Amino acid sequence: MTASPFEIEIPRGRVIEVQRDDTRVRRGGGLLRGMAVVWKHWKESFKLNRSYSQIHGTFTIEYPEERPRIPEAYRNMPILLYDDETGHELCTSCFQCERICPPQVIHMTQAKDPATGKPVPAVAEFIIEYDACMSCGFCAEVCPFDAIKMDHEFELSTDDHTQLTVHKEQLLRPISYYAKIAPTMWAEVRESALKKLQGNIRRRPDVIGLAPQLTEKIAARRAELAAQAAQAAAAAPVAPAAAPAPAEGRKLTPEEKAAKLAAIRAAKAAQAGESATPAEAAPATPSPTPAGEAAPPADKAAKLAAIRAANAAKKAAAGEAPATPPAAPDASAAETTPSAAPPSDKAARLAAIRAANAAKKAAAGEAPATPPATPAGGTAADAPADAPPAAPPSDKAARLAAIRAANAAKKQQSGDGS
Amino acid sequence: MEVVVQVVFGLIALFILVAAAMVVSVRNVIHSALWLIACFFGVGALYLLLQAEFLAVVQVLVYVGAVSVLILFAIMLTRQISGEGVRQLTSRWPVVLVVTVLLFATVMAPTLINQQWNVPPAPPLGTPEPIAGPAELGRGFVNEFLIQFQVVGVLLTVALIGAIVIAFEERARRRRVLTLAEELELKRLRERATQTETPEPVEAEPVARETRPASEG
Amino acid sequence: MYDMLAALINGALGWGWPEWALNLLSYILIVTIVLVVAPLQMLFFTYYERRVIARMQDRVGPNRVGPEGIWQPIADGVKMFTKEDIVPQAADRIVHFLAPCVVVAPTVLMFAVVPWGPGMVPVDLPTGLLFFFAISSISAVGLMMAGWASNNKFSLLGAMRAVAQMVSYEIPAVLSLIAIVMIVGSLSINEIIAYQTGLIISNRDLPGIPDLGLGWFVFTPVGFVAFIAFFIAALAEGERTPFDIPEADSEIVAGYMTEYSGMKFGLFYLAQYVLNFLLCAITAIIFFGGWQGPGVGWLYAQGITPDNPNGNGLFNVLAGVLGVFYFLLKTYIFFFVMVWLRGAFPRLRIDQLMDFGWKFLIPLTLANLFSAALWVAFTRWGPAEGMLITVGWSPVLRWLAAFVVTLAINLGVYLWLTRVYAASQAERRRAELEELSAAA
Amino acid sequence: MLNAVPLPAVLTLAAALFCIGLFGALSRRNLIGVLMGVELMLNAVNINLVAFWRYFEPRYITGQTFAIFIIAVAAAEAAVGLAMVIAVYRHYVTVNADEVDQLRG
Repeated sequence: MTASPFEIEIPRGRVIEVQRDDTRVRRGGGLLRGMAVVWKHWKESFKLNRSYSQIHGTFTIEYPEERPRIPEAYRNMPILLYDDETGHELCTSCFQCERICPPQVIHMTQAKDPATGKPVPAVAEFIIEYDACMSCGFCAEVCPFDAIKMDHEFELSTDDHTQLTVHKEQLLRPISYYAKIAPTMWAEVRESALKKLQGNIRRRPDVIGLAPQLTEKIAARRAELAAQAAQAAAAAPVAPAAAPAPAEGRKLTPEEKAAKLAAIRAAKAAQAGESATPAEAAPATPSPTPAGEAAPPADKAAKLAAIRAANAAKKAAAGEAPATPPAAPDASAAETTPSAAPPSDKAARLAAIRAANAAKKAAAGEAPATPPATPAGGTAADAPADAPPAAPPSDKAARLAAIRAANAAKKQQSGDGS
Repeated sequence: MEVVVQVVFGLIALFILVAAAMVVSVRNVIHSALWLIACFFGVGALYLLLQAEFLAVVQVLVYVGAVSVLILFAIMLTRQISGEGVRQLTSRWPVVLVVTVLLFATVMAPTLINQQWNVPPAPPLGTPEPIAGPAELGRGFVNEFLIQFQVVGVLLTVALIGAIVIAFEERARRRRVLTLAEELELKRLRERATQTETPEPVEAEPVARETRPASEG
Repeated sequence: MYDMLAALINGALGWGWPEWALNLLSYILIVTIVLVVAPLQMLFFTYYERRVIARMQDRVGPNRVGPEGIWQPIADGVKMFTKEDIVPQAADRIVHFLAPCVVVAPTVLMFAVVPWGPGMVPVDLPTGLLFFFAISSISAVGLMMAGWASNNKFSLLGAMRAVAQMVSYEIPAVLSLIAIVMIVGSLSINEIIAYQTGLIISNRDLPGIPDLGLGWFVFTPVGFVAFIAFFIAALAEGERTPFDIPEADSEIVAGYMTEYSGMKFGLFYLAQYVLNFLLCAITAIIFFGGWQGPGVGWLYAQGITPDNPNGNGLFNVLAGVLGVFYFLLKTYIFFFVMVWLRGAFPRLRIDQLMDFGWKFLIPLTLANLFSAALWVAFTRWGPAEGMLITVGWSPVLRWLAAFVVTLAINLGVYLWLTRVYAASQAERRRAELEELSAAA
Repeated sequence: MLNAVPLPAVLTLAAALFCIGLFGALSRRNLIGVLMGVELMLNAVNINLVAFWRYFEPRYITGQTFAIFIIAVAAAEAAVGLAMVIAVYRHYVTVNADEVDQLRG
């Protein structure tokens, strides 16, 4: 007998034979011993075992009904975070995650300021291919802004393969969600993450870097507010008009652009107008800038308004020239309100709408519409005294007003031209 | 009732003969072996028809369960399975055919010239007939046919040992299974040998000493 | 079945059918019952095995489809039916198609001789036991066909392993059964069951023992050794786990079933589970009295039997129900043991399997055969057969002598064989290591 | 059976089977094919034995006994024959009978 442990080298590798210490002939006793072990497991398996330190007992978790408590550090697929309060995404598109991703399933494009064309610390589009993601969590670890985190959600099965290519809208989760699934892990990074976010927000112009999801929430909050402010008769017609608009405002990037475009166009029109118009357009242009900081989703409404205004203007252009005189006071009204009280832009918007309506009417040829417009603006201005908490939505009004003003100016110009 | 028996016998006979003909004529050796199994089954059915129940069961047990499996194993171990493109019959098979047909004719001659077999008359249908079953067989093996039984036992033992000895290979001399590349090389060598008619000395490879082609057809 | 039909149709209903019609009807009924029962057993066994093995592995097992998952096999069956049937391009289509049929047909045929209860046997062949094993050996051909026709090396390997294993283990299985056949003196399965009346000791060996249907062979030394050997061989023939080398999924995908899908695969599965059921059933029948159990014999004696044509038919039904209950209980317990072994032991290597079969089981069963001969000599032979020692002994003494002698022989052979076998295994391992070191 | 099928019919079947087996044994090149032919011939002989037993003396066991002996011998023959085929294949790398023609290995 060779000495134990036996060890030799053969071409394929090393062979080590381990001599087990007990080489007695058991005559079937060994088999019975093995069977006894299994018997014990069978017998004990009718008890439930939840301690994990016991080897006997059934520890099956009947999955759809019962769910295990998922440990905090569990990681499944990466998600993006945004701030609940401001609606800003934490991601600054630093490309760290894209670079480190081993299966290279993260893709992103950096947002650019449309006015200047310069990159902004925000992400325009962010795609993760979940089907190829290997859940390594490197992206979450490397992210300097704590914008990308690993989710606990694991029921991702779908019969549509393309659904596993996930875009930013589906990736975004509020910070509160992550704080719920991983409280201690979030508490560790919370301070620095929020601080960095504040820094980034300052560098983001307009609506760039806002979580599209928030639009719904904002709509809801606005509806609430509208209900509260129901006694203000003027506010009533606005809320329903604004509410449906954001509902479809989810995929917004192009629309945002459209809104912005409208604004820019308005500004240009104003510039190209008469000497009187720059005065009106001047307050209109700055208004989007503060709005961008405060609240995002209103831009759809803005766009709508812009389009409506444009239409009105067109009509007006096709119509009679007399429309111009009444438009002037409207514009001045719109001009005065934002400058007087920026937070109460709701009122401004109201006024703007009235003004637009008036303009339309005027375009239709009815001059007397103007007198009631000014009082309306006056009432609206003092009505939303409680509006400031609803600051985010109100910039929309400001923008609207601006656009209307611009349109009015354009109209005027064209009217003069003709 | 008689018609039923006749039809059954006819079917069994046809089945046996067709299966046997396929055994000797099919190219693929495996198919041939499978037909052989079918033939064994047919013979077993014939035994049942002849009321030799025990023998029918033994036929299935030994032939179908053991001999045919042995044959299948041997075919697979010798790796000459498909038989495509390989001549399965010897060149003189027409002669053999003539000989066998002549033999059949010779055997059939007495029947054709109406030979009387003096078969004892069968008892009328329905009457129980004493037929030797397994119990009688067992008794016969330990009384009347004891010596023969022992001899068959010894024969089986000797055959068992002999088969092992013949097919036995010492561990050290066990032939390595050729890889595909080696087999191709071997085939190439053989082809070259037949072309030049002067077998070149093939080095080292013991199995390559065979210089004739594996197949001619 | 014929008797029952005759009693029902010509007796109770008075329709006066001719004999051939009754015969035909009874055969058709029997075949229908067998063909329905076989797949049902398979369905139940798949569920049973999965639940039991799950418990042994501290799991729950299938419990979603229906109450406690009892419809799981039905769901699996529906899945099998609706799957695509794929035949490999290079396969031999006809043989590939025939193979599952050749595997399934014998397993269903084997039901023909299995008695379910008193008087409840489809066909009582005088060579029933031999028939059982002859038929079971056919499926080896089917496996070979499947393996070869698939034109896949894993299939062929699996088939060769399966057939080698089945042929090798048929020998110890049959040898261990022959010991019982020698004691009973008949190949008829009904006879073998009828022998196992009594209480621990068979009525036939020791007249006067109260009949509780417990005179099982397993209580004798001969029967016990035969039982162990047969059960191990049955594990190998049914390809149960310690011997599931032919379909060792970690080595050769699924063995001969690799290239089968859909219902053809389902047929292989069916054949395997039906075979397992039959092997458990035959173990229960030969060594544990089949439907014999306390009460069945007495109940049956009150019913309508050939000996007692004036009995009460109700007792026939009662005896049948109780007999089937005992029979199925024993069968399911054996299947539980099979699953238990699967849960307990890893797969053997093919050389270990062959060594164990040829070098241990066959010598053991041969020695057991010798013991069986001694048993017959002590309990039944007299001076006419040349057995002069036992002349004048009482039956109890003869039975005791037989018991002691066979026990001593079997025990001695067992102890000796284990030592020899262990030594040979050690020697073999040593030789292999030496060869390895020589190669290095 | 006895009345329905005359003995010559069974004997004719056996003779035909024997001749087919003989043809196979003599004309096949493959050694295993030859063995299969021999098996066919042995089966034919068995049919003959059983037929004569059944028609002439069903109450005695001679015919069946001989049939069983033949089955045993056939099994032995198959075992040894196939062992030889394997040995031949190992040596000559062929199982065709007409290629195995060298006395020196």
